[in-house]
Amino acid sequence: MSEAAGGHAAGGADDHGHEHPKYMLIWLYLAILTALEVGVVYLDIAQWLIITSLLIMAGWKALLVALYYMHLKFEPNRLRLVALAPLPAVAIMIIAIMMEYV
Amino acid sequence: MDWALPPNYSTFGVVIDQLFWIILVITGIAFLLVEGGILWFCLKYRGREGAKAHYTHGSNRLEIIWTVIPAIIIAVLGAYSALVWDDIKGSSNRPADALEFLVVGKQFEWNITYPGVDETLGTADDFTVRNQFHFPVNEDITILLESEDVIHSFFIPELRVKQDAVPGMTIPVWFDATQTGNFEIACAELCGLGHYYMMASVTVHSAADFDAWQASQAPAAAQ
Amino acid sequence: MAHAATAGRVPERGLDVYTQKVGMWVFLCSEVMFFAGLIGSYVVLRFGAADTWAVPNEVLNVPITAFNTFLLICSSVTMVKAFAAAQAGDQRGIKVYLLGTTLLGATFLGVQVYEYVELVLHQSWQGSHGFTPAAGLYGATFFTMTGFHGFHVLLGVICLAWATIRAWRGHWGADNTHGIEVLGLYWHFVDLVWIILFTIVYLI
Amino acid sequence: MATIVAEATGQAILHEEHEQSFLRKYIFSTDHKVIAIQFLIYTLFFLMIGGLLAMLMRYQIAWPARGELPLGGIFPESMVASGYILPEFYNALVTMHGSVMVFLAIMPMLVGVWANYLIPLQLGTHDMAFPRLNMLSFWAMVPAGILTLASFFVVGGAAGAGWTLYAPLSARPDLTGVGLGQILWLVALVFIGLSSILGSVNYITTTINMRAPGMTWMRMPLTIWSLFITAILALLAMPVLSAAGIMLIFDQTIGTSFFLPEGGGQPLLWQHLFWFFGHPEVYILILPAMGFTSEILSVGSRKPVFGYKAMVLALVSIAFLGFIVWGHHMFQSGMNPMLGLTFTVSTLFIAVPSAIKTFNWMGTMWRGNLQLHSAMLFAIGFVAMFAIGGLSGVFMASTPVDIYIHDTYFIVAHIHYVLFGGSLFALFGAIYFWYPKMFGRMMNETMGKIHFWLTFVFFNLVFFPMHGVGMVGMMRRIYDSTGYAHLQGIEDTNAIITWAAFGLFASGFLFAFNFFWSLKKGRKAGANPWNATTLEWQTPSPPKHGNWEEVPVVYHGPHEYSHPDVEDKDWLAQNERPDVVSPAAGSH
Repeated sequence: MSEAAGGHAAGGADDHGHEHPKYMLIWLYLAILTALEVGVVYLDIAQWLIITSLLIMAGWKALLVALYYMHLKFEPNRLRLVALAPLPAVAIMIIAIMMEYV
Repeated sequence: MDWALPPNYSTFGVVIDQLFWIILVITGIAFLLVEGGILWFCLKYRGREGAKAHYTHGSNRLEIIWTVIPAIIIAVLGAYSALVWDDIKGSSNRPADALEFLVVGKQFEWNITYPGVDETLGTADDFTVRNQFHFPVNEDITILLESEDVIHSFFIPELRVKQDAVPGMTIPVWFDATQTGNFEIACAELCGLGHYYMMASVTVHSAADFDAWQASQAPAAAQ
Repeated sequence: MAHAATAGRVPERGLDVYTQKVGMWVFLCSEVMFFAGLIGSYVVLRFGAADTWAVPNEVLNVPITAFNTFLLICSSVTMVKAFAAAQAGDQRGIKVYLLGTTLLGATFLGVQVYEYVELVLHQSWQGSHGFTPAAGLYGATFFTMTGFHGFHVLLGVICLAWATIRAWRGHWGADNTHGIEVLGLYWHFVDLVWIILFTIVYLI
Repeated sequence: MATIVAEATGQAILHEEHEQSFLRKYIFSTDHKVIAIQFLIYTLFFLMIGGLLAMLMRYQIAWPARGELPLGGIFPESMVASGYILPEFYNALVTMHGSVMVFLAIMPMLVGVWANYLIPLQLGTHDMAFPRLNMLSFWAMVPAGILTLASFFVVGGAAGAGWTLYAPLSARPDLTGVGLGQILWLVALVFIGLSSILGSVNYITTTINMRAPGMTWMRMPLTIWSLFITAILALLAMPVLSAAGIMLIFDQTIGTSFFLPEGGGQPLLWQHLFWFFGHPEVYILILPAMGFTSEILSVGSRKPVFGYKAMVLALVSIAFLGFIVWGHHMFQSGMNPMLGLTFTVSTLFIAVPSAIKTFNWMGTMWRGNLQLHSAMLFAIGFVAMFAIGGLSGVFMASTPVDIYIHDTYFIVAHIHYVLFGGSLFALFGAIYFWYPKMFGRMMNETMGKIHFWLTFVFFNLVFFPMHGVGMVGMMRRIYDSTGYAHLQGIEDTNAIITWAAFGLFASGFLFAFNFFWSLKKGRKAGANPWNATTLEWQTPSPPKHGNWEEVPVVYHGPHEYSHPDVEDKDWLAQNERPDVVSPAAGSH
């Protein structure tokens, strides 16, 4: 209980009692996705297909970084909630402004 | 000063004013309820030596009552407002055969381009007059609102018309005046040093008078 | 009723996550909104001028930026490695990986400066010489977004350099990993933003 | 006073009683209480500056052709020429009155002062999560203030494009005559954003992670709830303003054209970004005031807050709705009318949580034992005035009516009923209420009551007639209304408003006098002069560095007044152990 006041008790060590995520594997994943992204641009396919695949790959990479490097995969839901809090606001802002073009 | 909206001269103004008074009645009742309640409580429950307040953490029934009742009123008001709004501004309700004018705001004047006798903009007989807006009564009028420099706002109080003029955009505004008369266009959006004198005269003519006025202007403008 | 009867309850313990980490995540929320403002404006402006928008790889140097992206990804992995080393109490690992991250970040900045200089001095834009922030919406959005990202990298590199110096003084260890983890969160966030910027600015 | 048994807390706070230098103790202090007092002095100063700007503006509105500005000679020729306020200075007054009041007075006073002061004390912790960031959040405000004041004296004068900074007017010096002044204000805005974000990170983290043992979410005082929600709003909204402000600076300085149509930019984008920030900002400016009011009403009525959970839910839903209603500032801006439809509905629904809060405040007073001291009077005044401001908002939310009243004095009346009658009334209440905790002495009650009645009467004389002026159709921000046919006959009303405004400004000095006089001469307060239950009152006034000898343990909800099982007094402190104080309460 006193930990709540001190704020120092919930140590990093026991937060990460799990096995280490395969950091190098994620790195490889990210590098390959980046190469693919650059490659897709030079493909001779429909523009919308290029854009969609690029956005998917970018989202995928961002998710990998957030989940593994930023450890969100191993954090309690309470902290994930903090991390996700701004996303609805972002979505609302962009969607509403884009409605000017509808 | 009269505590009143200026006299209304347009078709849209009727519903707008009506809505204004409806809201005034609703909010007036709420106002009396709240302010009266506060005053009454202040007098009735004034602290007295040795008195003890009533211990309560609230009442769920009351919470529900004063959530649901405002919500219903608001929903009805919102739905009605939305309908009226769509009627006035919705692009699908833009009158098809309206007489069109081009109004361009710039620091600090309104330039009105008239369609001329052929009643279409963009033809040779168009002419532009500075700070004078003439149009016929009882006819659908559409103005295409533009701005050359900064944001202005096209405001004719008696016609209940207000629309920002945004540089880079052409915004259609339509209305229908119900009586002839002389009014003013005011700029309602801060647009610089001369914002306060950015005004133009508005003259609503009978159809015949408007044709006569336009005919008198056209030759002058053609030269 | 919030009252004496509940007195025996075990008190709440916050998030069960140490305060600095919570603070960093909260701060990152505001960073998300900052970049959302920039990226959102970019998307809107680009939609408004879709027909005049330049094709990125005709103006920008995509290969060198792809290399730069790769550097940033590498710096992210060295950053987590530094954290893992700290958890394991591996002093040499902490030093090597923190120094590596710092250097990779600094190299990224160097490449970005080179890119800017090339663009401003040598790239042609709509017939005139030099691609600057004043070069239409394209130049304005490009320099604003990548510039603010670069500014964040710069702040990160400064903090990393400080953390590296501390590593040489033996500051970090199995009992002192919080600073590295929190700095890492920031650094990965900067990486994450770049992943998005690289895609929407250079590729699409 | 129940002191807490050591084993219950397990941790005593280290007391750093060693001597600190004057500089560390009062200037570059990391103690949240000192920072709060620094903010208080800073914001009271800017409140006065903002008021002064308003007085000059009111003089011009009432007597546009008269000239003869009293003491007009002390202004440079570029502002006041032979007794006449010049249009460029008038625009600067309009702009900077709004900007200073919103960003340098009300917002930092609500958040900088009270979040700093109350969050650690009411949550039972020794300081903020990040004391040094906290100090930085104050010192980031200092350059903002200096730049703002300096901008009046540069070539072209202070910013003149309105506090909403609508582009392209704000982006093109050739169209306003204001060059450097506009840039200085935008840079100040970026500093304010930085301060606000650093502050918010602190407030949120502290509230989430550093509550005293037993301080569950549903035992937090409503002040904390409101400040917490406010911090979330600021955290998510301020960065958007910073981003937009920086783009606007670039438009002015390095030739970009984000908001300039000549270069392909979009003026409406500025409005969307500004109001995406601006509407949450409106709630940043009112939610803490609601929290203070709930707190003071509960203490002053000697009753628990009526409908605590409903109050919390209402706060949360206002905050959520706050992010989806910004378009109602733009109904007449030329945005897609379909967006207008959605924003109408979401906007009107904000009336629901506002109504819930108002009725619950009345419920709190109902069958209470009202102690009508100055703080309580201001809190009651808040409810009364906020109700008017809330109700007049319904007119604007209804889009068709908004066509007519948009950009008229009706809006000016509305915003002042919310920001002055609302926020500032609650702030005065909060100062009267927590002053004894801050400085260990009470403010003078007689002066306080006179201050309340003067403020109340003059406030209503100033802003209620503005509804009428707005109905007649007087546009905002006009230098001279006498040239318009439809505005004939409002001169007398405008003069009355201006005289009342002078009275309102003058009554502020009574408050200032009381504030400083009571520092030395006020009655000694003791730890808990109001017999209040929340934690800050359970430690000496003013609290020492570190706040507590031992961290308190919380056993009760925040507003336990007049509990039937407590015999000898009408309050039950949050940290009173039930077995020590009242055995009967335990079995309840």
